Amino acid sequence: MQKYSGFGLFKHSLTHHENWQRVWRNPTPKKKYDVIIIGGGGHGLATAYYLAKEHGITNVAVLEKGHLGGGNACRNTTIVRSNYLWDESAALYEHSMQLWEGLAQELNYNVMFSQRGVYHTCHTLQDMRSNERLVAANRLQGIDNEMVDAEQLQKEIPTMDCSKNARYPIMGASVQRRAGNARHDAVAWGYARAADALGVDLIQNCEVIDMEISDGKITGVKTKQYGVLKADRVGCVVAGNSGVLAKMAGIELPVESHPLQALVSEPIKPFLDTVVMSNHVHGYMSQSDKGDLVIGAGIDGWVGYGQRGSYGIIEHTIQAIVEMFPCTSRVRMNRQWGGIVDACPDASPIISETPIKNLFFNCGWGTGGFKGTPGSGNLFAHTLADGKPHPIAEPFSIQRFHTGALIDEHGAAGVAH
Amino acid sequence: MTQQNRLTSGGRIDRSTPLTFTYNGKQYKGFKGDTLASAMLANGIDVVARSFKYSRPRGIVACGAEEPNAVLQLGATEATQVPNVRATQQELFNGLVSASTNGWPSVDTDVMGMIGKVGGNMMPPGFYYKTFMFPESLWDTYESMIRKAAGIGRAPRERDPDTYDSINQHCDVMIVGAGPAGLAAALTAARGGARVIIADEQNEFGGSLLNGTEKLDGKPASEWVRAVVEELSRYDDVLLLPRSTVNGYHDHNFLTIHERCTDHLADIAPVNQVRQRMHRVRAKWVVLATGAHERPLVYANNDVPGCMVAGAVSTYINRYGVVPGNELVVMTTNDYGYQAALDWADAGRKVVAIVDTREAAVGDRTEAARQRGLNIISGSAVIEVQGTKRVTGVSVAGLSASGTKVIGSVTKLKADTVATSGGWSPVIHLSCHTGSRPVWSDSVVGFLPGATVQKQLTAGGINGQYETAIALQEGFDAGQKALAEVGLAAANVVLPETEAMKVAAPMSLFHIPHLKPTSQAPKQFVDYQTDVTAAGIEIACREGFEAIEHVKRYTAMGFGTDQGKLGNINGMAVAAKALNKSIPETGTTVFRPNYTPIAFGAIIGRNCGALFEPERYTAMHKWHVQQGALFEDVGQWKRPWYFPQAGETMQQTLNRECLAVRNSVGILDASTLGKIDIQGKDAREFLGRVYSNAWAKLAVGKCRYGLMCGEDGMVFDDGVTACLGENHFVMTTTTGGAAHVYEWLEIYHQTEWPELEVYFNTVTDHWSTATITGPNSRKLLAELTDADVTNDDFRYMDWKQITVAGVPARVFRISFTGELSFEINVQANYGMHVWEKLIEAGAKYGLTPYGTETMHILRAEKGFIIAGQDTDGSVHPYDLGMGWCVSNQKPFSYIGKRGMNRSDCTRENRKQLVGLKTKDPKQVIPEGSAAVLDPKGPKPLEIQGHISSSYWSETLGHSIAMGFIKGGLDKMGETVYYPMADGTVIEAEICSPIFFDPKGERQNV
Amino acid sequence: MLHIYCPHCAEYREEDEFHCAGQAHISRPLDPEACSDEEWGEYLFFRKNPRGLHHELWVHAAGCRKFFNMTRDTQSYEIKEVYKIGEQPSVVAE
Amino acid sequence: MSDLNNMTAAESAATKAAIMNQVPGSEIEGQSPLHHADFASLAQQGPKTGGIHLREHKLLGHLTLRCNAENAEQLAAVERVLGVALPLQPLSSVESGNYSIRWMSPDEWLILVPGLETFEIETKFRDAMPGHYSLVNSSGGSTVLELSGDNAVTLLQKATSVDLHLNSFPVGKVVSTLFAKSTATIRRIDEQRFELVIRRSFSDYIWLWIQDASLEYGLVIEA
Repeated sequence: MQKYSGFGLFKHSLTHHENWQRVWRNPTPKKKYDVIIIGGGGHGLATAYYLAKEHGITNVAVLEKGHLGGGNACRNTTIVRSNYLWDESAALYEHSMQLWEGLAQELNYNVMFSQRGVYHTCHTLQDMRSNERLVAANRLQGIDNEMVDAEQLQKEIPTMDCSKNARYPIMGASVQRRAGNARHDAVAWGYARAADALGVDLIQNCEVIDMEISDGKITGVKTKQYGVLKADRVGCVVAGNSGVLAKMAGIELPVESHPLQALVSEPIKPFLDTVVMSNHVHGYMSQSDKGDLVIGAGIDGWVGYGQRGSYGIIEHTIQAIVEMFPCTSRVRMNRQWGGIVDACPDASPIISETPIKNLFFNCGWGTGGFKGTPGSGNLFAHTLADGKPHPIAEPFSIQRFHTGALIDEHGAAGVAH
Repeated sequence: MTQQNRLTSGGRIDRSTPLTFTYNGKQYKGFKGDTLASAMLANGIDVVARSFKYSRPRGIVACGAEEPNAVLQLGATEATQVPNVRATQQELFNGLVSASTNGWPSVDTDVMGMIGKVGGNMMPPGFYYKTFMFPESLWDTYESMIRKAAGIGRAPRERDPDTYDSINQHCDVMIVGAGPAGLAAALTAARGGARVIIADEQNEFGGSLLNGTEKLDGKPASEWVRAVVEELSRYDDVLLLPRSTVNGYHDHNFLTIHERCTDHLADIAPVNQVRQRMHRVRAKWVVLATGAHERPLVYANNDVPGCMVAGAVSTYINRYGVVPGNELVVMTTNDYGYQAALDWADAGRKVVAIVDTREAAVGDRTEAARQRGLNIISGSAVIEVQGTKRVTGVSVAGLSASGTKVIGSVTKLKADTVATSGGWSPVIHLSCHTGSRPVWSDSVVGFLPGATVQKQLTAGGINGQYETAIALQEGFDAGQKALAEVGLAAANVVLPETEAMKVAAPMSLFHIPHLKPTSQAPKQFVDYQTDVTAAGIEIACREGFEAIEHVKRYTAMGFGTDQGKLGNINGMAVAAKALNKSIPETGTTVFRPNYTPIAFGAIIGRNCGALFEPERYTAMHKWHVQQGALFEDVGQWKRPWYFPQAGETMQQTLNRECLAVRNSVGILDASTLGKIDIQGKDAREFLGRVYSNAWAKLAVGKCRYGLMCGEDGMVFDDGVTACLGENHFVMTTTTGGAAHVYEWLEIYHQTEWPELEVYFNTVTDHWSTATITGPNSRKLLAELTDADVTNDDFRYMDWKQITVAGVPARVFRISFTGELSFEINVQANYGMHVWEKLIEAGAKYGLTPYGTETMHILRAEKGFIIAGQDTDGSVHPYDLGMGWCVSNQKPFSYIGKRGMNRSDCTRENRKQLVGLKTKDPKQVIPEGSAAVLDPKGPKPLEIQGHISSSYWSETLGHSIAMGFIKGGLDKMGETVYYPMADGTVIEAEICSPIFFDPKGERQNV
Repeated sequence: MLHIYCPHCAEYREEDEFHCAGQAHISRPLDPEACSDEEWGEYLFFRKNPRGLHHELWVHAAGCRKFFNMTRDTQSYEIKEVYKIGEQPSVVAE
Repeated sequence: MSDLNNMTAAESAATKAAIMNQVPGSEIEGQSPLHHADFASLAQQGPKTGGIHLREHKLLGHLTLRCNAENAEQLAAVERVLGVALPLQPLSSVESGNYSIRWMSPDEWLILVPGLETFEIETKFRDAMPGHYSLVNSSGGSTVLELSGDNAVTLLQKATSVDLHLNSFPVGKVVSTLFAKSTATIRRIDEQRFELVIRRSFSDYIWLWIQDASLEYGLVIEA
């Protein structure tokens, strides 16, 4: 793999950048793989990378029906944090967080992981209680998270209205300072480039239309473009389309796919140096390095695969932003878009075996998928390699919806992110 | 400086109304009817921005929404600052203050420009992915540098002084764009009697008809426009919206129109007027008549100020009476480019040459140019521009027939303006918003609207039809179609005569070759605002970013505030060439809302500040305010939190309020609790199904507490329900849960058990509830009623209909404090009266008003839970130690029964609610604290549970807490530890949550 | 924004007057006690979640407060029909 | 379950238990939800001209009736009590003397009567109505605003997404819908005149909203 560096840039500038290596090959698929991963998004590509790197399994194909990282990977608002409530999820997201740290160097691709801190503002006593609870739990889980009062908050985020005269005055906030955001495209591309370099076949424009299942065991998948591709194990990591693939396998999932919208303002000079979320007034915002205010909107209450949501959601979200940041009233909204999130009833993901032998699902990340990318890929790689879930992934099996052992993170998941 | 580029006559500006404006601290003059851009050009201002990556000087290139460069900071005061205003869309007003955004010390002399020149070559697309990685620790520094350099304008630091509005509209036909096609459609639909809305982003209707010299019915086109607008404004059911951009086209024909009401008057709206208004339109049919944007050509140094699109040059001359230069070179791939040269010549300035990339094209416009003796150079192109802050000359060379190679020698021409036309891109943005994918047309050389499920019609330029005659006809047809679709008769409209123009075939050419390969030629810009060059796109393709989405994201093409209106198609063409594909093979380009940016304020309208969300008040709210209560937000309600007296700390207030209740009597406004009136002979059965406990035997006149669970067995609400009559109950819910509980009851009744005869009605607002509680509450009540309220006649958990302070009331003898209590419910219109009488009569007992905080302490002393605080959706009644509130004898499997018997719900070691007593009685465990068995163990420590409620109990003289502990109910007396943030550990003993009056004697007296 | 015809009010209203209550035609098992944990879990959590035609339960929350069913294409968002509780859809996925 | 049409009056009699005359003697002044806004003084001191006119009809009797529109006996009973039949068409209303009835839902109607007649009418209903029904006095829970003036329609367009064009919203039509961020039951009483039934706890918000949205047109308070 060609090494990237400032010096490299200089060197290539002398030859007018005509000799950069391809970031990944465009291979034609083999007839048989050890592992086929359906879905070339961040999670799928990360899974492939860790399969090759940590398990030496390189006879792997990632099948992507469109282009790499073209789904939620390039539609999300890029927040990364690990301050979740329950021990199970805290372990999961912290595992991910630790992989985020140093990821750019590991992949030799600048994913721009920016640990600028993530604040959850509290607007009611109930808000305060649940954040105090979260902070206390995280402390024992070894995850950094602390409370700051309104006064301190005003100092740390000057553009936010922390005064008493707001409709829901901000009483304080919890902040995870190690948290932050990253450059979403770069994560997908970085993993893709690294996986490709380790020999993984990344097959774009390759749509899975059926699964080869006989006596409860999967042996391969049927694709629109290349017919049947055989595999010992198949992992589905297709976010919003999980339901569609589950249908091919003849199973139902405790998952519903909803539109999730986001929007950006026009690029402006530095206005917000961190990430702010409010579960109470339902809005959250950060500022991209390009200068756009990146704002996450809510989820529509109905199933939707159109990558479009309702305008009302946009209105409510911007109301919340202006309520917290009155100075944004004359800032202008540039663009909005939508993704498809597959949400579980307990707002926690599924990393699990299925009733079909050798078929595994990694889905239900709801609004938390981006931050989970490295951890999800890493654990799912273990699961695919060993044929059984990694200990951290175990609690996230589909079984929990039968036994009732849910991991209810609605509190921590709060608004969409 | 005088307006040296202003013509003495012509244009639609009002020379009798001169206006003064400021740009970068310097004053200039313009006229009413100018845009900021036209006024700047009139004053010969060349450089309006510095490019974001290379800091190259940039000038105005276009005249409308597609302008990528002239993006300025507006605002005379701090509070009225507006970032990123497109000068081509901002009408000039007197006193307008504008400034360029980048460039230091100034946009004209910018040191970054040097860095851009030197470092530019080290900044290929995506360079930031390849560097800034070492050392890891420095990324924060790199990032803050990048952030400072990026961004265009700045947000104000003060609150917005203006108000905004949003309004809902309905119509039969929504027409987007008031050019020839739009006006014809509107006229037709209006005459046919349809409800019509027609919106156009410009200050007056007419679109392209106002930019040219065209004649309709032998008269200037503007006269036909005036007549049509005049007729349209006579119809009651026609809404004309100039200065209004249709920004979003959403599902089911929902559109948003952004109307700029006062932006053309001043940078702050006149008193009582709104600055901007959003129209939320629901249209039966939509006619998109959005026209097309002219494409500039991609050639070396094509970003030097003075390089413009040809149509814009004509527009500035014809509409604003401004000639943006002296010596013009036109480069075109089609006939329309010639018009700029003709207009330029008419304006009396020098046309150096018309460079046509085609060989010997013959159309009416080309011939007109020949007859005028203009210098036409065919089969050639401008391959490079000279100059830095203004064009000084061009290099012209012959092209191969395919337009891919330079052939023959290079001629240099002196010129200060280059107008290029690479053809037109239909404005299909809105049609994409609802998910329809555009389709490429080789004949149009552009994308056309794709198939859609919306009730949508298109007319004119958006269909690639640029001749007025056809645009008018298509508009007319769309109008008639819409009339027919909404069931109205066809309208009688005669379209005006046009001058038929013969048009020669355009050449499909986007990227002008250079003598050197693209990677080595001077920069050929595709997307000006994001500094994306043809070479950059080639690099992206070479690196394997082959899907057009990849190319766009890797290079940032189309991610500017103009969203690639000028550049996207050219970029796709460059990529297609690099990949040896056709343009459609590289993919399509999909546009998303907004068409142009909208102020946040306009999107939220009035829903901010005091109107951000309703504040719900009880009938006694005003009294609480007068008493200086502090309020707690519970849902949308404002509830008194506590009633501090002068000099009291919060804790002192709470202590006083608590003791008053325990020793004498206190009063609480409990009106916010949800109340649902339930009638019908199956009401009782229904209660038995939605509550976990039994209701069959509850007698008339009695009350009972109930727990409500979901089908998963988890508690989500609780409250007391009273039996008012054999078939009549009133249920109370938590304040926050009222709406949910009501919908819960209705969904089960309507979808599962419609056969049950029962009706539910919300009566929360109808009743005011004053709760008097404490040993003296009976005495107090007795003073205000003739009814017998003694313990023999009015038992605990009874309710009575009596008169209190002269007002008929339902009084419930229930208690949330453990004290003798009466909840006095009266019709809310009389709530304040009864409250004030109670306060009056209570004085002698030291009646003390208290708020939610004291209520929470008092109930916690009794171990009563608060749903939502002591429950979190993961606990069932047994976890709460409330098995007594579950009846498994009920024949019907009530909601929650099966759920709470799932294997995980019946396992050992579930978290259970217990009391917690700190070893140090003075220590209050912070709510939310997590319990562990061994605080010294290694992290992560296994969490045993958390504190859900914790207070100082003045009554008991020690702290009290309720919380969850794994298997807690079997661990009475055991010790758990709560590690604090400061490293200290609070030690507590597990105990019963009932700290006060465990036998419950006080409420029974 | 969906434009929804309320079968009870007999006219179109904006989406914000309604709530979607999820997949339609999921009836509560008549004898919950007879359900295995697995069956109860399916009833509680597992959903069709189709891309294409979907039958949903909606309530006209800010209007007549009546529940009704809707058949909607989850890809194009077209509403194919609305029908009252107890009625069966006439448009169904093939 | 039992046939709605032959439940004896005795069977439904038990429901009488809970009804009561909730209105005290005239010596006690009732306070409508907007009492403290003091429309009386605003009417005197405030502007006399403007595009929006607002008046509160306070302390009326609000009765919510829920019964079966297919039950002829119930329909007949209502007509006996009120002297006018229930409007059965969705979104329709009827008026007769001091009584007016609004269709709220296929099995729900809102009846407005003079405040002091409320209990009498309730009692009449309890005597007359057969079968399964519910009658709830909600007089304290809501109030009535009358909004009129040249800009009344425009103002309402800002609060509700319902189409107010006369062709689709004729005089007499009534809708329950969102009003800004609250709810209201809106009835057209003539071309430029609307009646809004709003909830008590939201009335301050709605009052504030109307004042804000009227700024463009001028607000005249009537009393």
